[in-house]
This record gives sequence, C-alpha cells and structure tokens, in this order.
Amino acid sequence: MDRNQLAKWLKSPVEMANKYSLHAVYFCTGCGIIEIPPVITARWDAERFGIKAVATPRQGNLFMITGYVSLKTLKAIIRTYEQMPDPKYTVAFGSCPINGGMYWDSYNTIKHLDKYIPIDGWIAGCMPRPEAVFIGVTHLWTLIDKGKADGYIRYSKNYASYRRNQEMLFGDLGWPPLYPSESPAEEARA
Amino acid sequence: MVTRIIHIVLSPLIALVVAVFLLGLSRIVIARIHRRYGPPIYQPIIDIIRLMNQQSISHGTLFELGVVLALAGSIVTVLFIPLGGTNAPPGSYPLAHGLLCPLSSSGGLLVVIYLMLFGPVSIALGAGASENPNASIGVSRKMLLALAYEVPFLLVILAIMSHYGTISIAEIVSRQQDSAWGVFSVPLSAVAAFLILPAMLGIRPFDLVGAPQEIASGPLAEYGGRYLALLTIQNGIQVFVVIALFVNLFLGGGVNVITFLLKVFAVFLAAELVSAVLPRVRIENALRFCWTWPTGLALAQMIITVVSR
Amino acid sequence: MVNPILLIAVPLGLGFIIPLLGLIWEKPTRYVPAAAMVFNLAASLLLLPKVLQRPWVVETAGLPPPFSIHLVAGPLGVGLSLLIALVGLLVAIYAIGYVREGPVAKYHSLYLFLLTGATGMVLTADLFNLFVFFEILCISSYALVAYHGDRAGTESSAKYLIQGAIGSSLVLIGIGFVYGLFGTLSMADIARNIDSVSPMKLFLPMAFLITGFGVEAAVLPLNAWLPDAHSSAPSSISAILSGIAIKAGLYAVARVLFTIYGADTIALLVLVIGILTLLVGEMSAFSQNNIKRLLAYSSIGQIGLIVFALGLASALGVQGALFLVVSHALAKSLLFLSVGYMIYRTGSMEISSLYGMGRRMPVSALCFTIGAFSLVGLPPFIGFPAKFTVIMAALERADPLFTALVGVVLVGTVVEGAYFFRIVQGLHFRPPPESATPARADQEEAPVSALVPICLLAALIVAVGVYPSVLTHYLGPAARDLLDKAAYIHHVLGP
Amino acid sequence: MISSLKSSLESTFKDVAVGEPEAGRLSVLAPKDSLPVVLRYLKENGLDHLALLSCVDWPERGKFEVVYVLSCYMPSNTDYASEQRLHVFVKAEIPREHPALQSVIDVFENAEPYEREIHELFGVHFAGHPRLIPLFLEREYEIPPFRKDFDTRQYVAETFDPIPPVDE
Amino acid sequence: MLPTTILIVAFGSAGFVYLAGRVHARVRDTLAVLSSLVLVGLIGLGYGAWREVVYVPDFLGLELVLRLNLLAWFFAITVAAVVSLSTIFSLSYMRRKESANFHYSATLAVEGAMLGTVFAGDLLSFFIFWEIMSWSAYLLISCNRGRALEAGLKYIIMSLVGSCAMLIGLLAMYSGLGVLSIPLVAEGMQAASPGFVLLVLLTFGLGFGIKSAMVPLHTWLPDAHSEAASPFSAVLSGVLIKMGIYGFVLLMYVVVGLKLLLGVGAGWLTFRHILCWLGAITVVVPTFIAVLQSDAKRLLAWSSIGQIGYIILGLSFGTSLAFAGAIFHALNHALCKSLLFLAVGAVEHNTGGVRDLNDLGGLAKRMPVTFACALLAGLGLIGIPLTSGFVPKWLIYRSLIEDGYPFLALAALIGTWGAILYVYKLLHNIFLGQLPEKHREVRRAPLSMRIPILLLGLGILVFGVVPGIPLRAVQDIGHTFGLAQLKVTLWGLGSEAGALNMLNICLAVVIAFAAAFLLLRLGAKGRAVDQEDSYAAGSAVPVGRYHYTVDFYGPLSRMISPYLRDRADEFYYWLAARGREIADLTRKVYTGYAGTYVLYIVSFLAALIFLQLVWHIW
Repeated sequence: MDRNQLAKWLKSPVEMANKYSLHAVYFCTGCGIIEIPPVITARWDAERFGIKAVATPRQGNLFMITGYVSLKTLKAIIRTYEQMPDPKYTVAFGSCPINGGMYWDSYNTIKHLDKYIPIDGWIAGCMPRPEAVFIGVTHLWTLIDKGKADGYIRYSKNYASYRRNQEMLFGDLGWPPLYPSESPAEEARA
Repeated sequence: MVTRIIHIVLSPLIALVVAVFLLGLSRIVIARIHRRYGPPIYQPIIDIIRLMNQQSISHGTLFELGVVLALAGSIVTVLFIPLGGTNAPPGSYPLAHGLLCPLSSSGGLLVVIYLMLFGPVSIALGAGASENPNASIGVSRKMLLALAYEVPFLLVILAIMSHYGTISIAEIVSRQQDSAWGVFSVPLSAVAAFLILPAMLGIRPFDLVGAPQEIASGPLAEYGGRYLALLTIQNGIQVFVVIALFVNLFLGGGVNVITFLLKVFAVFLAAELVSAVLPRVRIENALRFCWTWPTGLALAQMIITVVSR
Repeated sequence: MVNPILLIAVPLGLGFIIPLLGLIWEKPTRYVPAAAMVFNLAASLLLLPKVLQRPWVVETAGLPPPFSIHLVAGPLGVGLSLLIALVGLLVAIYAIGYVREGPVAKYHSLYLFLLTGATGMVLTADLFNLFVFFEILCISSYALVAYHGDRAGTESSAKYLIQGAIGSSLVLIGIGFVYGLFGTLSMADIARNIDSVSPMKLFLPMAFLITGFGVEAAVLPLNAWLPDAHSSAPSSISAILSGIAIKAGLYAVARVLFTIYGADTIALLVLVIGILTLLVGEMSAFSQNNIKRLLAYSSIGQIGLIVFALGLASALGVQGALFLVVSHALAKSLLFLSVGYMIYRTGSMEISSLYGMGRRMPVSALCFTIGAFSLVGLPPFIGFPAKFTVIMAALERADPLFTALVGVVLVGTVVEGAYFFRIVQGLHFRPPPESATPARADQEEAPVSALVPICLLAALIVAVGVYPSVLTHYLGPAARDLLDKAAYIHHVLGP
Repeated sequence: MISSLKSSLESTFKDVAVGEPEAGRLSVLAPKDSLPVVLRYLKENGLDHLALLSCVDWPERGKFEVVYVLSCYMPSNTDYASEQRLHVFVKAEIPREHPALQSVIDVFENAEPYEREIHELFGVHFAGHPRLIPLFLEREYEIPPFRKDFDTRQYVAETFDPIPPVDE
Repeated sequence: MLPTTILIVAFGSAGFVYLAGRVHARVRDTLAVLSSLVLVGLIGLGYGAWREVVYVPDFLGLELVLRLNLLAWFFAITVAAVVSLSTIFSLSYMRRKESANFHYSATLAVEGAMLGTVFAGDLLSFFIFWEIMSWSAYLLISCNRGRALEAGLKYIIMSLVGSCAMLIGLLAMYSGLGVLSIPLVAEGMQAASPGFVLLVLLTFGLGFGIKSAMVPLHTWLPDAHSEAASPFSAVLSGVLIKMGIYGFVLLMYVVVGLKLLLGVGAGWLTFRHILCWLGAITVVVPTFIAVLQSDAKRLLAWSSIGQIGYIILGLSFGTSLAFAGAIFHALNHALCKSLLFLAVGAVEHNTGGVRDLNDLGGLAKRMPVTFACALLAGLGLIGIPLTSGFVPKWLIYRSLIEDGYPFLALAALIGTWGAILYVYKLLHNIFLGQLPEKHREVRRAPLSMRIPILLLGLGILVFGVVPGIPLRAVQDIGHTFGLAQLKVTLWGLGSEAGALNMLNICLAVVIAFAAAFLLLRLGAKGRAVDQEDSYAAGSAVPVGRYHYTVDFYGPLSRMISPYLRDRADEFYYWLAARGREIADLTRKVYTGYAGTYVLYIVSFLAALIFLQLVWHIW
C-alpha cells in the first residue's frame, strides 16, 4: 500500500475496489477446476489479491470458466452469467473454450465460447498452473484499469446477437431473455 | 444532554469501525492458521466499496426492508451496551471516563436480549421474501440454531442477573469493576458462554446457517450488491455486539474504551482460533451439543447462585 | 267454591261417557279429554290460593274423617293436580292430531282414567283409597302401553303388567297389615297413633308399601319395566307416563314415608337408593342409540335425583324435590312430544336417523334442544334453579360426606350432558343420513295441534327458568305439607 | 472352478456358445431372446454384480453386439475365492436397423442407467424400461453419436460453424 | 341502568338477527354489525360511571346484581371490540355458508353472555352467564359441521365438568357464608377456615383452569379453535379464554384476596407456587407443540395455550409488576391472536379452504395488507419492541428475575423463543417464498376482511409505542386490589432503576432505520426480478416445485416430538373409554326377561327386611 496506490485509491476508489475484490463464482465447469484448489489454498493463496470464492452468482463478479465447455454446461454457464450483477468479468482457462482445443471435432463440446458469452481474459495452457492464473488475474487488473474489461457492457449492447446464437444452439433456453428488448430471434419467431 | 447526543453518534461509529476491523482480522487469522498470507486488514472495506457499486437484484420491498431493519436493529442494540468507561466517581480508576452507554437507563439486559433478536428476525423475513429454497432452508436452520444457543445463553444471563440481583448492564459492569470479574464470580457460566460463542457469532463450527457448500450461503443466497454490503456490516456489528456483551458480563467491561476494545479483540481472537480449526457440524449435532454441555454448565451455575443467595 | 271432589269426578265421569259417545258419533271423542283437563286446570287454579293456609278436608258420605273416605286438598295435593292437569291438557291436545289409527275412543277413555287415577292418588287422605286410585292408574297405563298392538308394545306391556301386578299386590298386603294393626285406613289416623306399636312390627307393612309403590315410582331395582314400556308406547303416552305416572308413584312413596311413618331415620337409605338409581339410569342411557329408550333411561336418572332430594329429608330438600318434579315433568314430556313427530316423519327411532331433522322440523328441534338443556340443568331453563335448590339443600349441612355425594350426582349430570349434547348436535348440525326418505315439502313441520303444546311447554320452561320465584312461592307450603306430620294430622282430624 | 461353471452352462443352455478367451474370463454368446434367462442363471450362481453394459457396432456385418460384463460382489462368499475375480462376458447380437432388446432391470436393477445410455448413444430400444429419457446429451441427434456411421466432423460443421461470431 | 341495557341489547339483537336472517341476508348483516358497534359504544360510554344495579330481585331467595367497575370495563371493552371486528370480518367470510344466520346470532349471544359474566356483581349471576357462555359457544363451534362436532362435544363436556366443580364451590360458599354477592363474600372469606378457602380455590380454580386451558386441562382448545369457523375462533382465542383469566383475577384478587392467597398451602408447597409452575409448563410445552404443527389454525390454537401460560404465570406471581404484565398481556394476546386468526381466515377464504402450511406460500404478493398486519401481530406475540407485546413480557420477566425465580424466568424466555419459531413458520409458509401455481389467481382480501385486520394492527402498534394508556388502566385495577403503585409515564415505567422508556427505544430504532436506509441509498440501484429468476445452480427454476415449506423444522421435530405427546389428551380419552365400558356394563342390569325383573322386586323387599332385622334402621 505505497503512496501511488493511495493516490489511485483517492482518485477512483470504485475501480480500485473492483480490481482488488474479485469474488469468484464458485463454478467448476471443465477439467481445470483441479487447478483452483492450489490457487486458493496455502501455497499460492489467491486471497492475497482479494479473490474469494462465493456460493452464488448474485454475490460474485469474477466468473472463471476452467476447461472445455460441454453443451449441457454451457446452458448452466449462460444462466449463471446472466444472474451475476453487472460489473462482472469472465476468465477462460485453457485452449478448449477458445476454439474447442483437442475436442475440436467433438459433437458435444462448444467450439468458440465467446460466441455465446463475452470473455474478458484468456489464460492459455492445457490447464494453466496457479502462477499462470495469477498472471491472468494481474492482466485482468490492467484491463480493468484501461477499461477494456468490458465484457458485461458488450453483453448488454449486443445481447440480441448473443441471445440469437444461444437460441440457435439450444432452441428454447427455458428462461426469459435478460434484456427483454426486441431481439431478432424473437421477432423471427413472434 | 449534549454528551448523550455525542455518545449516541459515537458508539455506533465505534461499533462500525471495530466490526469492519474484526471481519478483516478474522480472515487474516484463518489465513495465518492455513499458513498463508491472507488478505490485507482493510479487505472488507474494499469488498464493501465494490459491493456498494455493484448493481443488485431485489425481490420486492420486504426483501429490501429486511436488510435495512436488520442493520437498524443491530445499530440500536449497540446503543444499549456499555462500550467501556465507568460510573464510579472520577479518579477512582486511571484514565477512566464516563460510561459510554447512551441508552442504558431505558431498559436493561432484557431489552438487549430482545433487540439482539431484531436482526435475525428481519433477515429471516427478508430471506423468506427472496423466494429461494436455499434461503428458506438457511432461515429454518438459523431459527433452530438460535433456539439451540438461546437456552444456555438465557441460563447464563439469568444466572448473572440473579447473582447481581439487577437487570441493568451498567450496574453489573460497575459491580464487576469494584469486586471480582464475572469470570471469577460465575465461572461455569463464563465457560458455558464461551462454548456457545461460535454459535452466536455464526462462525466455523456452527456456520451451518450460511454454509456456502450446502445451501449456497443460506439466507444470503439472493442478496447481492448493496444489500450484501449492508448485511456484511450488520454481521460485523452483530459479532461486535455479542463479544461486547460477553466482555461486559464476564470481563468487567473496560475502564476506558481502549481497554474495552482490547478485551474485545482478545475474546474475538480466542473465538476465531477455536473456530478456525473445527469442521462444520450438522444442525442435529449443533442442537444436541448446545443442549448438553453448555446448558449443563449454565444450569449448574444457576443452581449454585440460587442456592448461595 | 269448586269442591275438590269434582277434580276426580269430572274426568272419571267423562271417561265413561266417551265410549258411549263413541258408539253414536266418533269424531268429538277426541276433544273430550282436553275438555276434562281444561276443567281440572281451572278448578285447581281456583283452589290453589285458597288452600295455601289451611288444606280443605272433604268428607264423602257425611261421616267424620276417621270413618269415611275423605280427601285432603292441601297445597301439595292441589299443586300436583294442577301439574297433572296442565301436562294432561297439553298431551291431550297433542294426542288429538297424533292418535289416528286404532281404537281411538278407547285410547281417550283410558287416558282420562289414567289422569283420574293420578289426581285421585294426589288428593286422597285414605290409604285404601290411595290403593284404588293407584290401581286405576296402573291398569290404564298397562293398556295404553300396548296401544300400538305391535309385538314390542304387547311384550313390554305384558312385562309391565306382571311387575305392576306384583307391586300392587304387595301394596294390598301392606294395607292389610296396617288395617290389622290400626283398624283404620285413614292416613292421618294411622299417623297419629303410629308410635303406639313397636317399630319391629311396623316395619313389615312399611317395607311392603314402599316396595309396592316403588315399582310404579321406578326406584332402582324395581324400574326394570320402564325402559321397555316408555319406548314402545305411543309418544303421547310415554310423555304422560314419564311426566305424571311416575310422579304419582313417587308421591305415594313420599306420603307413606313422611306423613304416615314420619321416617327420617331411613332417609340415608332413600338417599343411597336415589343415587344408585341416578347413576344406573344415566349410565345405561349413555350408550343408547334408540331415542325413546334413551329418554326412558334418562327419566330413571332424573327420578333418582328426585329420590336423592327426598332422601335429604329437610324442608329445602323436599322443596328441591318438588321443583325437580315440576321441571322433569315439563321437560321430559316436551322431549317425548317433540320426538314423537320426528319418529313419525323418519319412520325409525334410531338416533342416527334423526340427524339433520333440525332443518326439516326447525321448531320441534329447537324445543327439543330447550328441553334437553333444561334437563341437563343449564341456566336460563327451569332445570337450573331446580338442580341448584337440590344441591343447595344437600350442601346445607356442610359435612364432607354430602359434598362427596353431590360430586357423584354431578358426575351423573356430566354423563347426562354428554349424551344430550351429542343428540342436539346430531339434530341440528349433522347431515341427514342418505337412506332418509327425501324431505317432502308439504309435511315438513309437525301439525299445529302438535306445535301448540310443544311451544307452550318450551315457553313455560324458559319463563320459570328465568323467574323461578313464581314457582318457589307455592313450593314452600307444599313441602311443609308433606313433611309436617303433626300439622297434617291436626288439619285432617281436627283439633 | 471356471470349468464347472462352463460345463453347467453348456449343459443347461443348448443354444449357448461358451468360450474362455483368457484365464479368469468366460465369454458366453447367447441368442437375444434368452438373454434374461442366462443372466438370471448366472446371477444365481454367484455372479451377482452387473459391472458394465456396452455395445459394439459392427457396421459391415450390420450387427450390434451388446456385451453384459458380470462379476461377483463378494468373491469371499462364493467358491471362486481362490482364483482372481472372475468376469463373464455375456454377448448377444442384434440387427442394426431396428435394434431392440428386452430390458433386464428385473434381474439387475442397476442396469437402468446403462440401458438409457446405450439407448441414447446407439439407438437400441429396451422394451420394458420404465423411463428411456436422455441421460447425457442435451440435443436430439438423427444418427445416435456413438454409431460408426455418425460423421462428427460433418455434424460439427453443420451445427457449430454456421453460428456467426457476435458482430461488434 | 347501563349494564342491564347492554345485556338486553346483546341478547335482544341475537334474537332479532336470527329473525332478520330469515327475512334477508343483507338486513341480518347490517343489524349484526350495527348491534355489535352499538355495544362497543355503550361500553365505551360507561367508562367512569361505576355503579351497581339489581336486575332480578329474588332468584331462589338471592338477589342478582350487575356491577360496572374498571376491571369489568377493561375486559368488557376488549370483548366488545374483538367481537364487533370479528362480526365485520364474517360479513364476507360467512356469505355463502348456510349456517350464517345461526353464526351471527350465536356470536352475539356469546358476547352477551361474556359481558354478563364480566358485569356480574354476585357469584350466582356470574355462574349463570358463565354457563350460558359455555353452551352457546358449544353450539357456535359445532355449527361448523364436520370435525367441529367432535371438537364441540369435547369442549362442552370439559366445561360442564368445570361448571359442576364451580357449582359445588359456589354452594359450599353459600352454605358457609350465607351470602353470594362478591364484596360480602370477600369479607366472609377472610374469616373462613383454611380448608374451606382451599376447597373454594380448588373448585373455582378447576372451572377457570378448564376455560382458560391451563396445561393439564387444555386438551379441548386445539380441536375447538382449529375446527370452529375462523371469525369465531378469533373470538374464542381472543376473548373467550380471557373469561377464564377474568375468573382467576376475580378468585385470587377479589374473592380470596391477595394476603390470604399467599398464605394458602403448607410452607413451601403453596397454591401460588403450584399455579406458577403450572403456568410455566403451560408456557413451554404447548409452544413447542405449536412449533411442530403443520395446520395453520391448530398452530395458532396451541400458541394460544402457550400465551395463556404467561398470563397465569403473571397473575399467580402476585407482585404489582407481574399483575400489570399479565393483564396487559391478556389485552395484547387478545389483539394479536384475533388478528392472526382473522388473517388465516382471510387466507382460507381466498384460497378456497386451504389451511395446510405445507402447500401455501408466496401470498404476500397477493395479499400485502393481510401479510403486513399478520407480521405485526406475530411480532406482537413474540414481544418485539414497538409492538404491544414487549412491555407486558418485559414486566413479567423483570418481576420474575428480581424476586429471585430464575427458573420461571427461563421457562418464560424459552417460551418466547418457541413463539419466534412458530410465528416465523406461520408467516413464512403462508406469505413468503414462491407463490405456487394453484394460488396464482388469489385476489386481495375483500374490504370487509381488511378493515378489522387493519384496526387490530393499528391497536397493536399504538399500544406498543405508547404503552402508557393501557398501563395506567391496568395499574389502577391493581391498585384497587391493594397492589403497590407503579410510576407509569405515557411512554413506559418511571425512571427508577431498571425503568423502561419506550420513547428512547422508539426514537433509537427510527434514527437507526433512517441511517441504514441512507446507507442503502448510497449503493447502486437494484433490478426487480420475479420469482422465476432466482439462483437454482445454473438451471431454469422448476415452476411449482421450487418452494421449500414442507416439514419446516424437520431436525427439531425429529429430536423433540417423542417427548411432546399430549399425554393429558390420551388420559382423557382413556377415561372416556373406561366410562363407556362401565356404562355398557350397567345397562346389562336390564336383561329383558320378566323373570329377572320380578326377582329384583322380591329381592329388594327381602333386602329391606334383612336390613331392618340386622341393623334396625328404623
């Protein structure tokens, strides 16, 4: 907590608070979840950076998607993402969410996750080590500083196309759209 | 009258600051026990600022009212609890100052017991209105846990009240400051109170109310953003109130605010150390435990005080 | 002024005229008993204030009292005959509409004989004369019980006949003993020189008399005929039997006990018999599902209470007993009358078939409820002051034995309350059983000839219940008349 | 010991071919209709645990080969305790066009999810199964995915590629 | 002439309402409401005009007197208020029911009987109105048909036993003292022998214990209150049991008098002590049985028994604080419990008769006013500050603790926690949580139901924030019985040690609420969502199956339900079964053979002669 930190705090406390209190939604999607315990516990202690796991999406603002995303998991991911309150950031682990990774031709896994929900940070590595996770987190901090970690803004702005993609994949999602503006898919169907 | 106004403004502020400090402290203590660094001491403040600015969802007016009432209840309870200082004539103790307890004259310990009830009941109502079964299960556990620790807690308080023959806390504190502390005059009650302290604080062995793994943080399942911020503050103040009550009843309350806060810190540390290493119990075990050991001790103490008087 | 002898003569005369009239013209015979009772009622009302101070002794055939058959129209006698006339009148009005098929003329004449017997017993001062009227009463009630002519009716009246015959023969033997000992049959004369004979020899006739009259008075072991008789008789007759006939029997027992023998030593025995009758009556009524049998057993219970009150042998006790006699007569006849048409409508005497009658026959159901509540002794009705006086008399001597006995009596009341409340609930609030014939709108409520007596009785019950002082004014002298042996002798046999 | 089981099998069931591919393994090829009877017989003879139910796709022969792998829960309570755990492979062949089998839930309750899985991934219909609803997959597939003639690359091209990226 | 006019109006209107019901429902409704309001007005006017009126000069040689004093007025105004509100409530509740005529007239009859009991100046008229109240309440309970019949029968038999005991006490007193008017009896009792005083206390205590449902005698209440029609169960729970309490006050403070009462009993085991412990048991056991109930009205019925325990505890404790607390709690319980019963009745009316807590939920959205007032009443039952429940409980606790009875205080406090559990269970299962599919189109409670609920809620709030009004009345009553004077200020008790000042608490709560609300305003605004959008571990919310109210306190019930079997009830049913067996046995005396009957007659004669020969009884 040196001097320039204090200056930043005084200048924009909200942004600093968003940076140093990332509550991760307690979501284990793919094979990467086995990397999360070492990140949280004694050896690499994520709590130093203010990262704490919370039980419900309502309370969290960081959404870690660790590993490949199957169809059924995507539905849960979309629902959880929509239930998270607004300044929220998503970080995807490993190559599978990027382009399907080694399951590129599997009928059951999602190829490009960012077609369905916006992703702010990618951490490469077929399950990155905790150090890589922390590099990712610090990188996320810089993104937040520059204001580039705007996944949630993109989601609300282009919600129509996100919703269209999701409905193309799943047909009926089971819950009403988050922003009930007239999305094209709905016009088409209505 | 003016000092009273100052006291009325001062004690909630003290409570607020100390509460946030205690929250941060508890996370550091647990981290240090896990042999890791843990967050900076001011981490709760950062969390609160972040939560305040996070957009949240609400399930209706009662959902919001529950949070506000809970915080109000906790703040009011603080006003009834002496936070150090003494009524003794000036100069009888070093660095002593007047009793910092604004509303001690309008209803004694009984009012405190009832006002401590204000918080949990309004959170229960708020959580009930959040239409989430996790919240309902959490609240039903909270009610049962409250019932579990209330039996010994009431026994302890009754033992003290019948020992000192008064229901006003200020008098109990001053009596302890003259003669022996509560720990020595009603030792078994002190032990019983310490046994149920984790239950009243809602920390590790008895944190089955907001168990993140089982019922998605129980009553707080639907609370996010500013509501969660207020609820963390309320939880902090509730912790502070319970420990302050413990200090006042058993450790004779501080001659001045500093010693009082030191005692609070000591008791909190003891409770945290105990809780950091224990796993979470099931509600049946909690009920069975609270109704056997602490109740037995408190009952024994009560019989002793009744017989000896 | 009206001569008391007319009270007996008119109903007796009219009783004989009815069959003759019946031969010529059938229709008016139904109204003759009512006319007779109206006369009796008017006569008793006129007589009552006059005889309050001094009873009016009437000689027949000109001879002075010890030798001729004479009547004593004291406050007790006239009061009871007033009660008999009142209840008789109301039941007669009821019977006009109720008794249609069967030998109607014979029914009405027997009915009048029954009432004459009762009035005669109450007024006579001569033991043998008492026996004669007692016989008239019993025989006419045997016949009337068998009026329906169905199997149950004849069988129960046969049993009633057997027991009644034994009872009256015991009374006759008793009178024989008394005549042998005293040579006279006038009660006052016997009472005057009662102590001239050793008690051992006297006890035998008393035992016979008490047992004989006791059969009709339905005391515990002797009342086995009552349940069958009352339940199989037509409702109007069971009303009269429960209301009047038993009371006449009781009057006879009381007269024998108190006036002739002045026996307050065996009061405790009477007390015990009373309580036993009460308990057995209430207990056996508890699990009945035939409504008329239940009411019969409850009559036994009430008789037990009256005997208990008599057993107290104190002025207040006897006054309470008389109050209970009046209250039971009114309430029980009301119950039997209101149940009569209900059974007629539903066709069966089962309580389960009476469910839901509150909606089909609201007025009679309401009056049934008033009667039931009065019997249990609930306040605004006549039962409450009656029971209150009896218990007040019992607790007068404030020794723990009597408090315990009162406790037992009240257990009987609770049992009585239990089954009456169950019936009242069934009547008003239970749905009618499916098997019930669909309620035809036309013959819904009982006819007017039935409603008038029922409503009058209910009105009386409530009126006396709210202002009991109107009745207690006459009960005082009546009780003294029964208890005070010396005054009785003085009035009958002159100074 | 395995030989005694082998001989008893051959004696009781005429149309069953029993082989011994390797030590401690027994393979039984049974016709599809007598499967439940064979399984019940084996269950009574100590092989009380249905370890696995799988299906092999032979497109060239136009056959599905359904394999029931049986073993015993508690080797100690049977007389095979001496050797290592015994496995019996009961195989049956069913046509590829309209594959259908009789469900064995009344013999082995734990076959229920296995049969749902085979139904979902191979399209084999199990008669008498209480609820043949999807177990893993989220979407409907014309050709069940585990069949050899299911071209996954072509399926991916059809479903995932047409979804356009989110236009900024 | 006031008391007699009140009674005449009450009973007269009962008759006219029934007749009006025959004419037209509208006429009957207006007449019923009008007459109940007139009664409230008359009683209200009667304040201050304390007088004695003879209304029947000679009833079996006794003079029946009606008197109006502060104690009578206090209970009378509560009775009249609750009954009039319940009549207004039943305008729409009873619209379709076929026993509506009977319901209105019987309610007014019960009210008349209750007012008569309270105004009675002598014990005989007290007993008369007491009995009329019992059997008219019996008729009113069983007019709800179905299971209410069995409940009504159980109620009337138990109150009949109570009345018989009271009759014995009454007449023993009459034969002992020769007079029945209350002031004279009070003097006579001072000179009476301790045994006689004990007899009077026991017999009258039994009668009042049954009516106010003290623990061993409480078994009729759960059936009667849950099976009766809701408006009447509000009257039953609200004021009818308070007649038992009025009886206790009359018995312990007026007839026997405080000094004598404390002396009754041998050394340690005094009458007061037994009653205290019975009150304590009445607080704890029924409250935890209430926690385990799953039927709303049965839960409220058991909770009534629990709350009566407080009043009995306060009354039998005898100090001025405890007495004030007990009577104030009687008023508070009358308000809160009748409001809760009316609220449950409104819910039952709107959801078509659903009372089971396991399949209700989320009705706060459809019936906000009913929920708000039910919440207030619930808090009043618990005794949260700012509701009228806090001051009485505080008084009772303080007197229990300061006079050195910690175990009684413990029982009372545990009872409060039981109250929290069952109040929250009731509110949560009916009003909070997800709104199930079948209750989607539930409408708001009709206006005639909301007015009484709102008025009662207002009463609870006013007496909570300004406890001075009822406290002064209660304290004056205590003063007439010779209890010490309390320094009552408008906002609470005087300023000596351990005083209570509701103004400070109220201001503190308001300020704290404002502070918290400001803090909330600081944060970012929230987005309102409906009940489908709630956290369900990432899946869509399964409509209709996403609501947890079944077996709300499962773990607790598994632990303590074996200990909470209602043994008193089982004992009474066992007694009834033995009674029925004896009855069948005695009926066998009448065998039906004429031969045995003749044998009876002859053997009776032989027995008489045998008695004479052996004991010369004559």
